[in-house]
Amino acid sequence: MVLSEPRAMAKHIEPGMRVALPVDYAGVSMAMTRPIIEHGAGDLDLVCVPTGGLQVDQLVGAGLVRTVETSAVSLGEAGGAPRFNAAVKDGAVRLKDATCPAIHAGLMAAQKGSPFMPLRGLIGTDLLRHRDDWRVIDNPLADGGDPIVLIPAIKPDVTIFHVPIADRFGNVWIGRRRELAAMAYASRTVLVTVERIVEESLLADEMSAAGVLPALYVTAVARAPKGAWPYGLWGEYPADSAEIARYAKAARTTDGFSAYMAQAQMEPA
Amino acid sequence: MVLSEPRAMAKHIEPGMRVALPVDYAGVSMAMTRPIIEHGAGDLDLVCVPTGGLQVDQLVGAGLVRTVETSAVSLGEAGGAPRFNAAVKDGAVRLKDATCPAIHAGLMAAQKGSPFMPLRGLIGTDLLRHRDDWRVIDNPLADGGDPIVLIPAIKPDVTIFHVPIADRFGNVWIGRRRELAAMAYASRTVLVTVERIVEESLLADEMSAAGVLPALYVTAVARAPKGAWPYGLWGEYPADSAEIARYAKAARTTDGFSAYMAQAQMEPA
Amino acid sequence: MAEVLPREVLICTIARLLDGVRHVAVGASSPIPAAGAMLLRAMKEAGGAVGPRISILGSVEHNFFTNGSAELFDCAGQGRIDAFFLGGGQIDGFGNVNLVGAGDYPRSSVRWPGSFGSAYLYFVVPRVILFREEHTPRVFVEKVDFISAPGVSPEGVFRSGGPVALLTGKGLFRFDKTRPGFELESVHPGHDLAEIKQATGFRFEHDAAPQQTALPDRATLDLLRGRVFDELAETYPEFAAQMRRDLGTVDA
Amino acid sequence: MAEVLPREVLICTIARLLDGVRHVAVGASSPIPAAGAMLLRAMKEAGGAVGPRISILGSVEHNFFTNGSAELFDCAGQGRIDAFFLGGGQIDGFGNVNLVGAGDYPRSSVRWPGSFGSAYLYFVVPRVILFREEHTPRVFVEKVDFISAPGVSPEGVFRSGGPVALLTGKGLFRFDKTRPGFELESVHPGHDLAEIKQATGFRFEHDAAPQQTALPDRATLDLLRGRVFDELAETYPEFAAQMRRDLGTVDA
Repeated sequence: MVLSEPRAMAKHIEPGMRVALPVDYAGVSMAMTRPIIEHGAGDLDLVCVPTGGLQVDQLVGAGLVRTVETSAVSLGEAGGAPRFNAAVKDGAVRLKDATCPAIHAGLMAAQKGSPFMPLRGLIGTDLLRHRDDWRVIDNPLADGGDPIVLIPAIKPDVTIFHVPIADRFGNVWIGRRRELAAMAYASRTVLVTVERIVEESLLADEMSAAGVLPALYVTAVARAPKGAWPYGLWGEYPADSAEIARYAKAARTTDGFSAYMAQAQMEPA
Repeated sequence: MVLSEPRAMAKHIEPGMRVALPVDYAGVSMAMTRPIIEHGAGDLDLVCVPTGGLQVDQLVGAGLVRTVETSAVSLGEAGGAPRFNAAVKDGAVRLKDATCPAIHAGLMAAQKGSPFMPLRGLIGTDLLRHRDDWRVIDNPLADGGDPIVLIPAIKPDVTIFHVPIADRFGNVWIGRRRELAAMAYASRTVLVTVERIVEESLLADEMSAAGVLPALYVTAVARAPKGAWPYGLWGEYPADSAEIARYAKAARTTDGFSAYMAQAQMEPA
Repeated sequence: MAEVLPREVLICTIARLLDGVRHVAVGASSPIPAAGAMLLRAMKEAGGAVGPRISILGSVEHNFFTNGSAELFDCAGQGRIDAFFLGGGQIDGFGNVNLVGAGDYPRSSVRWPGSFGSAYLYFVVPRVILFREEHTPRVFVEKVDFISAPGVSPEGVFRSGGPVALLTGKGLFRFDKTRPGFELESVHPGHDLAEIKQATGFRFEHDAAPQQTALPDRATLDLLRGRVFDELAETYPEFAAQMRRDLGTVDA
Repeated sequence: MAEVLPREVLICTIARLLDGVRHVAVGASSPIPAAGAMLLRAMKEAGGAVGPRISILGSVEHNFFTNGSAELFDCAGQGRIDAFFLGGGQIDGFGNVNLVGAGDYPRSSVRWPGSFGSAYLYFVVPRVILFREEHTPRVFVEKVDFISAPGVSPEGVFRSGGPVALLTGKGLFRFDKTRPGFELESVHPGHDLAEIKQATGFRFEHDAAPQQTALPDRATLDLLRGRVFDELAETYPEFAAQMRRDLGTVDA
């Protein structure tokens, strides 16, 4: 684990990489969004775990995204994701529409070192019809018939998220947001921003250890206070829905998006 | 969730049930062993997650066990499991020899509502040769060949374990022993003994919540101080290796086993 | 009989549809389904029985899960979730749901967020209630443009769940998976069959003179306007406040 | 040259076999492999390099895992564990390991605990070191009675790991998976080829006059007897104390 800062961490991202990002409420590292855009590596294949929002919309708006694998993209109460929706209409991004448990299944396959995981449901959906990487087989443990879908392993090159605490050994506290661990297990590189860094090991007592993603899986950590803003961070601060709405309105046009993104990154103190 | 006591909880166990028990160091509810034996429901199919020890040996010694699915049974430093080994030699229990990740895979399949999970390894072992419930298929996502084993879902009727804390709402704190959650997810009935029961909800703060198995999965909780003894309990007390050795010696014979089991259950104060 | 707000009719209807469930999951931005579940819980508890467990997704306070966002789906796969709600940009007469977009996929002319967990939950949750207040032909279409989740599955496809009812701002339909199709069960106060036919893009069965949707009795209404709106205010403060403002108008 | 205990030779040999690994997992009751890993870490760090990460299974203090007992296997499946140790009630000349029992399965005349994770880890950990101090014909057999984990796999079977060496109380063998079979690489001080042949139930390749196992230099020995035994004492207090007692005898 390397103690780093967001701009330096963004350099881990290379053109064409597969990048996993968490759902709005799990701990989105908004603090990494502008450094990633400044760094400029494009043709990214995003994996939303299992849905995307502001960060995905901004990366799409910045022209860095080739494909989006997701169960949904939206700004929640603030409505549809404007740059994403425009890119869909223009055909500027390729869609890999999924359903939440299929994203989880693909990551679980990678976590387990397995080539695939089976998943119930899906049969008869247009999601399945458009996914040539998913495969339907007859359940080999049934007496015949019983079709079931196999989801191939999702192995991101990079996972990026934001959580409250890291210790100086590189252990990060993810609490009950265990999809963050699943993403990390499946990924080669894991970049984490945190509210604060503590001296004592988070593994030193069982109460804090229970919510830890061990340093073994963490490539670099950077301090970024209010790093999820304008999203909230569980146990720390609520979402700033006025700011998300402000973005939603601004980003209806490319010019409005550019003007918004040109502003200072952080919330005024 | 029902607040109960060990004897009452043992009544959930019916003849022929499949019962999942945790590994030595994860939180074995030794406090339930004698109540289960007194209750007397037999023909049990034990699933050791992923290995067994003292409790398995005692249930086998009491004649309650029909099959043992496990990756290993031993008393650790105190040597082989005497009643289990005798039952193996006599053919008194049927073995379903496994390997640790296969047990985890079977529980994961049940957790996911899937009929099976794939698992690498195993091909060419005599474990696989003796397991007619495991199936080898050619990986449907490969271009041909690439055999892989499918492990069917393991759905225990009952899971039994011991942890430090429950709250009065039935949430139990499993810390980082997440195999206990996996067992509970997969099981219909979950019986938990604990060192102590607290008033405030363990879900009320994110630090303790991270290590919680929610009440949703818990059938009944009973207070049983030092309930893992002579095993240790993480963060609470170490194993009593002298007592385990005393059992190992006593249980070499059926008479010695009976005499040992006839003694008072708990450690003298 | 006290005057009853249209949304109160919806909430009470949902409570009826949920009767008997042990565990219901509700989306974070679904105050009406949440209110229905909370009302059922309040009614059960008022009668000395055990109410259903309610999981509100995405809520920090009502989040009983500790295993990340996969736990809901695992929980459903284990058969531990008895009821769930689905909306949809389009819903057709076969119970198919479209959460992805209108027009030709993938370059949809209108893109909605996406399928979320519907392509799984619709298969494994026994009692899925389709709920959409807007009752117009653009929502209730003859055939959806994209199937996020199908209403029925062929024989031999594993399916322990599916739609049981469709509740809209105008009426309540039951789903018959053998036909498959919808049957109008009742019409909400202030609406009629002709209006519903005009607003619905798919054919449905109906009586010549459909009954009116049952209205809550006084005791139910008191529970709703008291305890339930209090509980609701914790998670959906704006919705609860709006309901109380609307009630103020009624009372005035 | 200082006098070197037989177990110090084993520990130093293990440190050599582990050179280059980033992460090694060691069983909770395996003090000699753990000492070898700790010695390598100490040597690397003394040279200003980064030592390997060491996971000691079942230890509370050295447990870097937080996802239960499945995490080790997940971690190995992800390719994050470079080296692991396996013993065995029987090991044969093809690298097959038996941890289940002697005699006809399932009613084994001698039952050992069981296969643990071997049937998976042997396939996916690149550098598996077979380690068994007891070097007798009952352990090193021509053919194991039960294959817990096979030494080699047919072409086309997924296998990213397997045995690289067999270390016993008498000598060190390299495993050649192309033949497949063992080749005696070196003989520990105080032992010879004839004795090893007699004690080994399988055939193996060897030079006419095999070399002696390399002994540690002074600096290595100082690290081992200082820092490493201190570290070892935290997890394996009895073993560390015994080693120091034995060294006391040597010094005297």
